Amino acid sequence: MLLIDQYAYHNRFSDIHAFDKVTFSLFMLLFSLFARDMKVSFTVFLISSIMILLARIPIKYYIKLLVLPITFILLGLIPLMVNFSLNAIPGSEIIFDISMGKLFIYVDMSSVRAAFQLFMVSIGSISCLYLLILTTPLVEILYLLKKWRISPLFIEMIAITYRFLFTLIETAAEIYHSQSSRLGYTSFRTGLTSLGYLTTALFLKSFQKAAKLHQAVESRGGYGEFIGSEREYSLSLLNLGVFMIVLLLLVLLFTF
Amino acid sequence: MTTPIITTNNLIYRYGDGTEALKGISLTLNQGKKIAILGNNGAGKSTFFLHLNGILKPLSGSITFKGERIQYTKKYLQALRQKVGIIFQNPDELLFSPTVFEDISYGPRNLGLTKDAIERLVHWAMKETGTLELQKKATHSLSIGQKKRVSIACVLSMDPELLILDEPTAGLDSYYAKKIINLLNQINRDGKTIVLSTHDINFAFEWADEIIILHDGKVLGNGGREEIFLQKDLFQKANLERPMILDLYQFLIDNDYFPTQKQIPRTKEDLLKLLSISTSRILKNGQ
Amino acid sequence: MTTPIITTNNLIYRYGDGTEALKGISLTLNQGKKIAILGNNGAGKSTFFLHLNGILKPLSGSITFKGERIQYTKKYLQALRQKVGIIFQNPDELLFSPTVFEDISYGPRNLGLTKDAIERLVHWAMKETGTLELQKKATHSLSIGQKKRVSIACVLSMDPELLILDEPTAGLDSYYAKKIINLLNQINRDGKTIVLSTHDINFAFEWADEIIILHDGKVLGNGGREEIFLQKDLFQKANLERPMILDLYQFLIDNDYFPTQKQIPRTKEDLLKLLSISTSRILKNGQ
Amino acid sequence: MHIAEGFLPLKWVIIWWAIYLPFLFAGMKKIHKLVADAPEVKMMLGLSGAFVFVLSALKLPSVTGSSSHPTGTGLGTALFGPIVMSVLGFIVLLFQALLLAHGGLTTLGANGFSMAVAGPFVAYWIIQLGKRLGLSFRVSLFTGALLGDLATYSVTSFQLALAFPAATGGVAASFLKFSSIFLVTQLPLAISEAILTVIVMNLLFKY
Repeated sequence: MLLIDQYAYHNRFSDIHAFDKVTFSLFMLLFSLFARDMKVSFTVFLISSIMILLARIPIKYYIKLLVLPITFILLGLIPLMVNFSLNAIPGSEIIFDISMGKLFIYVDMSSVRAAFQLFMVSIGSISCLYLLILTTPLVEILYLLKKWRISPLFIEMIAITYRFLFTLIETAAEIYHSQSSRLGYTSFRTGLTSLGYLTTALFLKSFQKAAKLHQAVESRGGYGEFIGSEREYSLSLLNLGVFMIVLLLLVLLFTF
Repeated sequence: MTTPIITTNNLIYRYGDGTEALKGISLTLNQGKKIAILGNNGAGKSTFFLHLNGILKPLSGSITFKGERIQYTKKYLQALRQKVGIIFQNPDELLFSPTVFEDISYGPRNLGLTKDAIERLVHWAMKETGTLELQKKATHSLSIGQKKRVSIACVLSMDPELLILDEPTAGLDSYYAKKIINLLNQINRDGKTIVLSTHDINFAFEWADEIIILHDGKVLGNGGREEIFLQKDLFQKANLERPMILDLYQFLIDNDYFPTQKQIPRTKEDLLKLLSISTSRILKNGQ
Repeated sequence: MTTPIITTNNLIYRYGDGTEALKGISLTLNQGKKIAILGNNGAGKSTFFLHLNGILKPLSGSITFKGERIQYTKKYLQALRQKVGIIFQNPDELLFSPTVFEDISYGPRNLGLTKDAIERLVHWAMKETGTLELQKKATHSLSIGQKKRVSIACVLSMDPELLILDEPTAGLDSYYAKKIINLLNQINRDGKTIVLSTHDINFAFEWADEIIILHDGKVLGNGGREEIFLQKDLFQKANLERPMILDLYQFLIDNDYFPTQKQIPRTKEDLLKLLSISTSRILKNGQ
Repeated sequence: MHIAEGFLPLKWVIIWWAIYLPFLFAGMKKIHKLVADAPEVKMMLGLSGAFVFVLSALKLPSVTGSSSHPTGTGLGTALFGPIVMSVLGFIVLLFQALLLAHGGLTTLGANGFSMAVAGPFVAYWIIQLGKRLGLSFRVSLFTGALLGDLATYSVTSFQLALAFPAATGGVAASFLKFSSIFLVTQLPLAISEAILTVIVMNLLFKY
């Protein structure tokens, strides 16, 4: 249903301890943000992509994911490149300009460069996020949060939400199919009212389900730890080695 | 005389996660018949149903409704869905309106009919399903048996030609199940084709004219009731039980209690009648 | 020798909306038995179950567990719920943890046992239910048949003395249903009492030692399997079908195919065996 | 519209996390109290999180014919209140990042503030104000949901403007550019979502 979740459980790196994967990908992510350097970001992008492919995530799917945030990035980059000015055009290297009365609208080389840099940094960071989410089952992240002493109540809410996301998505899909079969969603008007019915039903069903699950919890000994176990951590020299090499490489790229 | 209402030709469907749910389904559903689809959980029954009114679009293959190939345009699908009604399995999840009347009138309202026409259809559907006196009730206050009947009314109210039901008797006790079966027979007598899926082999054996056996996304068997049920290996392959009545009947024939019948008995009562006749025959011979 | 594990005395329960779900239930559930509760939708089965581990408190009447009257204190209830495990019909309303292992170990962890003891119990429950290889899986990714087995494991892992199952075979095809039935028999052989509700009369007839018939919040019948099933009027009153095998058996006896048996046949196979014997008898007589 | 991973400079990542965290803590404090009084609240909030997630993943029809996803801000606030929403919103954003690759982890602080704090509080205040002015519930709910969405988009524009001030005109000019783009693309959607919110609350009153 949610493909990312399925890949997270079934990839070649799913057995690597989450600590290694989280620290590695977050390190690369933060370093590329800190560096704001094209070379660094590009290298980060290459490393993450290679690892994602090594984890046996289909390349077609990975590319699909990479295209996903493109709308936002484009909507975010255009305003960065297009400038307005009331006076004469400042600076140099103008690529394009029009004037509307007193108002100048222009695109110059420095803002294009800035936009391109931001694009690279963003794509590099996004690939780090994908490396993390495509190889790490959510439960493993919860174990890690538990170890890091994040509020247990908070972790439990996340765990319950995670468990029932899928149930509710299924219910929503069933209702949606049933409504479509009965000619809902054929116009804006019926679409909106049908969605209203669906949302209301879904909300009520979540509450009924919560009441039932409360009975289940009571039947099984009351509210205890939802996440009880954790995964033993043993240092992997291979992982540490890879980490050190990447660290060295990025620092070198950044300083020279 | 059989005219097909729906024909599917080598339907293949794959879900987003890569599982191939339909692996080439070619079938003909005949007009006016009572058709039962058998198969284990995961055989592809529900996925197949969702193709019949165009909710799902096959990866390859085609579907023909009354001789015309289904097109996936908004307009065509709208007309198709009025004629092909699907009743999903879980009425608990599927009734989404606050009151019974609102739910039953949802479909007709979407058809863009006049208020009068809507009311006529809704009234007819409620009368047919015996839900008239429920119409003002809150949907969540209904019993499971009532919910099932209401969900049939919801689809019937669009006056479809073909009714598809996913496990219509699941979760019902035999009393309510019988009521649903009677209702389906009545709808069928009104001239509507009925296709349903069920885990209850005995019910399928008693009720259906035609049987389709799905297994692992493929058609294992498809044909008249007797023709299919007499093939023991089919049932073994599909991991399905055989109807109890049929097993007993065959045992009795094999042991010469009575000769092979033109009409295989469908129910316990049929079988007992046959036995009564043969008993008196044996007794006479004995005298 | 039968010792009661739970006795209920004139239980009355009314829901918030005023419907009286239990109208004076007095029953005895015997230790080590396989007990099936039959009754129509709405007869009060689920409500009755929720009383047995103190989730619901009766309006009046009392419940005795192993000779001791249930108290509704936190401490007492916690101890009781370890001994009386309930498995709800819908696994999505019972399984609430993100992975199978977390779910199965949830109960034992609540018992305050040592880590070793918890691990032993969880391992045993997984082995017993054949869910060992599922333990690392996300609960939401399981099939319905797997979910059913995991929900049994979740309750079994608390090592209860009494297991209560609401419609354990509902929604399952015959293949998975058989797996669950084998599992229940195995758990029963380990010395645990099993109570279940079912709509499948043929299954109850084949499986149970003792039968309870509920109807409209009251007990219509309660006793040994044969004793109950031979009372035709009981089934009529409760709107229930009678087991097919039993009907055939009685017909065959009434028509002198064979004499009344000490053991009423439970399955199709049993009945066919009886018929084979009688066939050869008739044939011999005929010669 | 979530700010994508890697889009904000490190400085602003830290600042927005720092601004958002107090709201998250306040929300958790309230939830702790609710759960202490009634443990079943835990289950309900967990399922509510799942509900808001699914809501935000639904396809919302829009007058312009295009479709996109609702934020769930207005409805969530009407159902759970703004303080609880600051936590539920976080959980939803976290899952959007982890399971849908929508938004990001470093930008979660900024997105959390715009969607789980600014939107819900504005919606809440408007609904309260409407009540005080004696407006009908429908009108104040519609306005609240609409302005809640607009507040979210404005805060997002502001966050981007602060991070990327224009060469000429600085933050103000940049804000103008970002907000006009968001307004054009998101306004039809905000209207649809506000109508949806009213429909749902109407239906809920019928139950």
